[in-house]
Amino acid sequence: MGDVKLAFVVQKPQYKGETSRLAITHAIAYQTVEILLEDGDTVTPTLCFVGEGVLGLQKGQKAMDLYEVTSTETHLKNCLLVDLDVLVCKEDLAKYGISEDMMPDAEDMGADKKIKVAPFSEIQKAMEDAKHILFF
Amino acid sequence: MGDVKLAFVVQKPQYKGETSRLAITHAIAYQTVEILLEDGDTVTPTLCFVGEGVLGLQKGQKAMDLYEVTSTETHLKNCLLVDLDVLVCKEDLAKYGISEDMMPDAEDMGADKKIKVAPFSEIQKAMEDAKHILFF
Amino acid sequence: MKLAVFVSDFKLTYDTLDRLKADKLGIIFVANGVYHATTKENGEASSLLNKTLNLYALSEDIQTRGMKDADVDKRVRVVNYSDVVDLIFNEYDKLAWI
Amino acid sequence: MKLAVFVSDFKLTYDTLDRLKADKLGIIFVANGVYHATTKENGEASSLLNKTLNLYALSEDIQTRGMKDADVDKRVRVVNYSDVVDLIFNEYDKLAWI
Amino acid sequence: MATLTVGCFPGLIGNMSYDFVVKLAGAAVNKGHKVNIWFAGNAAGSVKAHQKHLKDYSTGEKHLKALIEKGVEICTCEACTVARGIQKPEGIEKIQWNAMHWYLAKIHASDRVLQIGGE
Amino acid sequence: MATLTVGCFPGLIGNMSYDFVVKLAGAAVNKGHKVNIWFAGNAAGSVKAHQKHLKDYSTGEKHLKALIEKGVEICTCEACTVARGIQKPEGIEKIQWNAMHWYLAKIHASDRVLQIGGE
Repeated sequence: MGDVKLAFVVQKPQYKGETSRLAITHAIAYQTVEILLEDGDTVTPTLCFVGEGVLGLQKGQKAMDLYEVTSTETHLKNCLLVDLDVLVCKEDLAKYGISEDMMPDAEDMGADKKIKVAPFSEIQKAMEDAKHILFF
Repeated sequence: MGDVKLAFVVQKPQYKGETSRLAITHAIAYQTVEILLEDGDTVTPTLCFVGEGVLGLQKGQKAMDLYEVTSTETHLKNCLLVDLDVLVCKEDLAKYGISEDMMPDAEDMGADKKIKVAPFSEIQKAMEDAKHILFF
Repeated sequence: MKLAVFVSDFKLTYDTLDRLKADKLGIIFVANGVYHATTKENGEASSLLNKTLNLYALSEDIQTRGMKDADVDKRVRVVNYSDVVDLIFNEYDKLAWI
Repeated sequence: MKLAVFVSDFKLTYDTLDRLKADKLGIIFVANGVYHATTKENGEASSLLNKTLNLYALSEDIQTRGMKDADVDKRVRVVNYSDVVDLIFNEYDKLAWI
Repeated sequence: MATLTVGCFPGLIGNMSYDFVVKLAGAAVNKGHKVNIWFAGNAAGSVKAHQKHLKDYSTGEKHLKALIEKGVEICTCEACTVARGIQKPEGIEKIQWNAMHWYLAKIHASDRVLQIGGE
Repeated sequence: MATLTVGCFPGLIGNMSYDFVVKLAGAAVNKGHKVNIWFAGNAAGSVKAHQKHLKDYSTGEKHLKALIEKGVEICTCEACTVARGIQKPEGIEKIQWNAMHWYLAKIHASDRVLQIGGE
């Protein structure tokens, strides 16, 4: 079957329910799925944030200090480290006044990959290109 | 301390989360609380439904037949049987086109008490008269 | 793509569905989503009923809430779980639950 | 009555707060409710900030989300858990969480 | 005959989404399809054995057992489950425990995927 | 010194409302107040002992034990808990199990009540 492309679309905000956080950790799991697949088979998620899903992506999160729980920021950095494509909806960031430089990167951990601010049309395209769509 | 009046205000719809259903069962528990209180002490909840909370109050619910779970209708009837005051917001019923005769009574079980359709102002009054307000 | 979207709530805080495009879009109302098919708000039917001609509502979830198939807007086809399985496999190729 | 309302979400599907009246109304933004105090939508601050002069936002929940106390609208007082306890017992007599 | 994989995150009780998953899986299996179910989030709490079926509450156990008998594969997110204090010996028999990649692997071989986010 | 009773319905993990309850109770007790906590709904699942504290997940157990040491009374809705397959011997020690009227009785003797509905 070769590669199967997936679009993970996160529309619920972080720190409300578990869903939007689990979207990220499930996407990261693509890295270890090969142990359960035939040789040559892969799964490639594209992680997209839209609507209220773009909230909770800002850097400087003190979740571990204050609540002893891994921050979304840390999870996002891990995504970049394992080379996942992360798209954040440009229109929705503008709507909430969140600029690109307010979001984290993982340069300090050696990741080249960066969060990509993308128009909704590009997220729509990711959904069209994917075999399956998963809404979180 | 004598009687303590409570306003239970249900704003979440039935059959979505557990909260709006637990509001009803917690209100019914007023009937047995005396075993934990001093003689002469009582708790009197008024159960109020507002906003989306007025959804899911219609009669003829097949929850037990179809999903093997007690319907909200049955819980409401139990409220009337134990003589609880149940207020349903008139404006919100009108908003959703739900008429008074679409709601259950418990006449067949021998209850005189009926659901009372009340303007929001009466629900506001119940909150003012209560010592504590509980939102569900 | 042929996309079936399951709508499981009445009041939505998402506008994703407004922006989604599909060659064939289906909306399947389930759980409290069935109120979109049965209930008007201030006399107006849900705007979701204008999104597509392919509208479905789950009979079991309508009846659970004390409503009848006859209460459903004429534009919406009442289906049961078995029908939903056929829709999933025969009519659409991607699914979303919002 | 002196009523303190805890607002724990950003997008609300309830209009209860719009209709509630109190002699003294306080709004305490907690959890994702803090976005009402920090975030504008299309350039507009949350309408809840016009409901009362007694507005509070929980510092721990602002910082958890990567924002700073300085990001908070000037009308809102930043408080911590200890302050919330004092508000509950000293400033208000009834509480609601929506 | 085709394969449907369902990701179910909502809790067992109150939210009727869990009941939907159980019913949908049953209907699909009865039509000869293959079904996989992945539990994470609050749904992971539902693999605890010995659920008492009180009428006021939805129950999972008896339905999950029946689905497994019909060939449905069910797996719970191990991390989500142990974080809730539930260990594998306390779980319902024949439900699998694995990491999140189990779900992705099942998706790889599926014709349809329905991801149901939680509360 | 006054008494606060908190009704907590949301689940342990994900929804930060549960964490709020734990922190608020701690802050109130540290100021010399009496606190009672009632768990129902998904929160009832959080009285299971032996929760593994993975960093990705909130945990209740150690915080609840610390609160109990400080005199906080915590009680879980027995029906909500057994419906989730958790029996009393599996629960965290010193957490009480009772019917919903426990909550109403505590409310009767309270100066303030904060009811936090669930998901």
